[in-house]
Amino acid sequence: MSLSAIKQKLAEIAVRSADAASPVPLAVDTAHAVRGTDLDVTVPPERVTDAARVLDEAAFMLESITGVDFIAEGQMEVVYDYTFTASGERVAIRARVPRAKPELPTVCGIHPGANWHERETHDFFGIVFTGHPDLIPLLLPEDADFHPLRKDYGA
Amino acid sequence: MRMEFVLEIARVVLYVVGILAFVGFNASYLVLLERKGSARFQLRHGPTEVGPFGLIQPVADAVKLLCKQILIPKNVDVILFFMAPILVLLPAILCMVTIPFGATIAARNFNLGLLMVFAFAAFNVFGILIGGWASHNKYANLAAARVVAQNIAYEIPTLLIVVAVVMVTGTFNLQEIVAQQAGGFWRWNILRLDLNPLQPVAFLMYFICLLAETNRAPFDMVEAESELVAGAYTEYSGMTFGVFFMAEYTNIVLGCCVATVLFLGGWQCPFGLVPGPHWFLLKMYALCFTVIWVRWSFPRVQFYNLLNLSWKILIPVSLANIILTALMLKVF
Amino acid sequence: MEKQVEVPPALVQFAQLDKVLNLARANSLWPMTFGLACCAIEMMATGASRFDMARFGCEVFRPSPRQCDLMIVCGTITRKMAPAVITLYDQMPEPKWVLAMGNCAISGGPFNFPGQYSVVEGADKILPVDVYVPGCPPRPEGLLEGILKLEEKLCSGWRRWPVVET
Amino acid sequence: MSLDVQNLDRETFVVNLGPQHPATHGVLRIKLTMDGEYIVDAEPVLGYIHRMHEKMGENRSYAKFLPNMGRMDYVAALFNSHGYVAAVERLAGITVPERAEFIRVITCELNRVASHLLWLGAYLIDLGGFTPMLYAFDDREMILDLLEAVTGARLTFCYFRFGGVANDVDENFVSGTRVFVARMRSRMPMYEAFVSKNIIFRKRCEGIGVISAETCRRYGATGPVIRGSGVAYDVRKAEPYSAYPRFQFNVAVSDLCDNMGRYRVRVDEIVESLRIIEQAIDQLPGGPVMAEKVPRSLKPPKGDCYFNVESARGSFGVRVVSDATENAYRLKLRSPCLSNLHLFRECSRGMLLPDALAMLGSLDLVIPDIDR
Repeated sequence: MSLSAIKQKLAEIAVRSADAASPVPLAVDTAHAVRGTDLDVTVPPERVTDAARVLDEAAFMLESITGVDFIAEGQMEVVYDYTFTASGERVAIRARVPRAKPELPTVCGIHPGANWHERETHDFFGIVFTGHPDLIPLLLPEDADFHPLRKDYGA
Repeated sequence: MRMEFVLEIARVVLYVVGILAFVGFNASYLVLLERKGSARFQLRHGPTEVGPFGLIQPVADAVKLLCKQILIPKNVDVILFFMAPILVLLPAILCMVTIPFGATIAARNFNLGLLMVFAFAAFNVFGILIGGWASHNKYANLAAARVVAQNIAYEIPTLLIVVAVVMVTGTFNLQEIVAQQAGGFWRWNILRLDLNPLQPVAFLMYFICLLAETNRAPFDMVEAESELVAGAYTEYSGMTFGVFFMAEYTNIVLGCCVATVLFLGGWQCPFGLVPGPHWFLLKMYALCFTVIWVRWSFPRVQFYNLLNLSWKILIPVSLANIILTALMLKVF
Repeated sequence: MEKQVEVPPALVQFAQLDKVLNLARANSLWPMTFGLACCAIEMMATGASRFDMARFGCEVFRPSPRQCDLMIVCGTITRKMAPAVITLYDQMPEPKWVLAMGNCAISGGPFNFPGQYSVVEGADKILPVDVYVPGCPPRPEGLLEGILKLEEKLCSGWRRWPVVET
Repeated sequence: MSLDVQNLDRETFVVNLGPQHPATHGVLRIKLTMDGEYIVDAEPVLGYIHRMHEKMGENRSYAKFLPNMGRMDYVAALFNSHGYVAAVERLAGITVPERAEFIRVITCELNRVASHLLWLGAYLIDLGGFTPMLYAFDDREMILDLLEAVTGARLTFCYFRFGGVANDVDENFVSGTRVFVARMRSRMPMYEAFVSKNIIFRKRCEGIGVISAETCRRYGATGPVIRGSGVAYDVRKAEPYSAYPRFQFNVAVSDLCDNMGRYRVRVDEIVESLRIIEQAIDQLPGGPVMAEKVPRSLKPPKGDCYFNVESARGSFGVRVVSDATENAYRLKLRSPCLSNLHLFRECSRGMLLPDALAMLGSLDLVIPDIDR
């Protein structure tokens, strides 16, 4: 599957811009040399599994999952980094969840490798991946009840 | 009568002390040889600072081990736990009784000497099994189970090879076996191709079995450092571990002694000149060095390949060796 | 923390024997095969050909704590790891020594900052440390010097090699 | 030799392998459920050396975080530095002088050789052979001498700066590197004879620890693990960075998929690295080694970017999120070892303990890199 075909599929899933006049999907072609990714798509949190399925079918590899805590906006962002091993194209999938209730579905069922990345993101940010088979601390002690990379940790 | 009795007592005491000293010396200085030797194989120097050339190193180690606390972990079967090291070391020392170091130097010259050596040597495995079991440690249990399977597998080819040799020599008496090999190195059993053309192969197989029976690398399933931590010895501390250490080296020495007697002409000189104990020790230590050499050259074999080697190669070949020997004896 | 074990004082003081014993112990320090982090690589390098710890008789790395005399804490102790480190120390038979190798084992090193949530700030918070070897990581020469220092400590002042003048 | 773990009706027992175990190279703990010596389930438990690198990336300035990168994957420290420095440079739009890029490539490739040599030694220890490690370390010391002369450290290098490298290399380094390349080439046949042709080594590697290319993709395994499974994925070729496009080199691939495949990849990679080093030394241009006008306190513009490099263990990725202050807003370090270890649980099912540990060793794990 070519990158443009993937882009088309992801654009269907992506979040539409708030601009009512011309609702364009937020799928951005980014220059690899500038941003490190070829495609940067923001999707609604409940649809990350759809995006993951598209990329899995295109034989992309999930490299990492990470969170970013945008405390000023009251949101957390989950970033999925994909790469294509045959030609080195990169796709980043983003999903924004509210800080008050950071929940989104797991992609473990599609990429078994997402298991630890999601556990790690849960460790650091407290983002809950619903449907995850075993969401216990990975890097923090077994009884950890804090999320150190939240911007309000320790404050 | 009285005089003979006193002499006999003196002889016994002399030999007991002698054998114990020999065992102790070997256990400590073979360790040093191993450490120095391995260092030389590995572009290092090995112990040099403790005494001249590190010669006092074994003394320091022995004294340290003797004064180390002996921990008895929880849930350990104490009696078996302490019996195990003794059970490993004692049979090896007992076997030394019948080894002929020279024409007149042998504590006891049994007619069934060879049989006795192998009967006692088989005890080795009990000690390790008991130790591994009593330790109440999963690694130790696994190692003990491995060792039993390994030793049973290698006991068979060892004995089959020895039987072939005994068919040639016609005696179990170690002293007589050595005496038969007098005259020069072409008279040694390893080169008696007229009696059995497979003799060098038999020696090689005996050597492999020796490595396996003494649990030396590449067959060191009992310790298997990178798999089972310290294997059956995991829970042993201080001198209990030291005794296992001693037993390992005593068993090596014993195995090399038997190999020397059976195949390399014991105390006979290779050229028929001045036979004596120096030749015996020379050959024996050369074999010991080879054992050490092998250890530092090879990785560890997998457990199932170890058993495959025994059941699928060594046992059939040693059986063929027996048959061939029998045929040769019958035909010629 | 482990329980403090009361060691009863000896009935008879064998002062000379004690000296001999300590000399033997100092010359046969068997460390544990126990790597925590970066410093473990330098510990391996110390055992390797160029630096060769074996010269001092302390190359016998035993994997089981039961057979060790010396615990080289080479790396950062995290709060998750601390109970395991204490267990390992308790499993070693007396007499035993601890050598803190590297800044992490001394104070938490670079990972000791306000608000940190994971690192034990120094091995001496949980273990009785005998010798500290600073560095991040210490060079193999540093570890060797640490071992010589430990020997010096054991033999009440006797030292194998003079301190190098700088 | 394997066991059908799906239809197991026998009693099993649990063994805790680690956190202190000779085969786990540090403080990895594996909860093994075993049936005799067969592994029914192997669950790695991580976090025993979690050192808060990502937290530290957020609460100190970009430059002050640089030393941390040497302490993450300390066996191949320069790659992590490279990934981080290049990510920040990409975000801040800093162009690195040509000479600095060349020096980065040379030092990185030297570090790769050192890392693979260390792996070779450690792997043979896993298999029970002690001596090759000493030979590997002997060669590794030569690399460390070279790198020490330019970076000032033996292990946890902190050499790269935003916009270049800390100090220039001199004639001694160039000639020393040439000598080393020649020597290492002459040593390779020895390793082949000593290790690759050893029958016991081959028995322990061939057909043991098979990992399919699809498993690698599903778990995100990269580096020699995926290349040992027949996929020629190398970041240096897939997303060329630094000065790598200038050099002729092959991606070492093996389609054996087993321990031997991964071993072959690493050994071939040493040879390829030597080739790159040689070319880079020959073509080393003059000029400065630091970009001009790199501000002392770097404040990249708001935004985020991703950069990944081919570390000795696989694709090491850095995602920097900046809010235009002195500190990064978020710093994600994508460690190759985490994904490489992740497939261990699935692949080790039904294997024998020694074989599973042989496979674990062949993944080349550095635990602080996993736990970060």
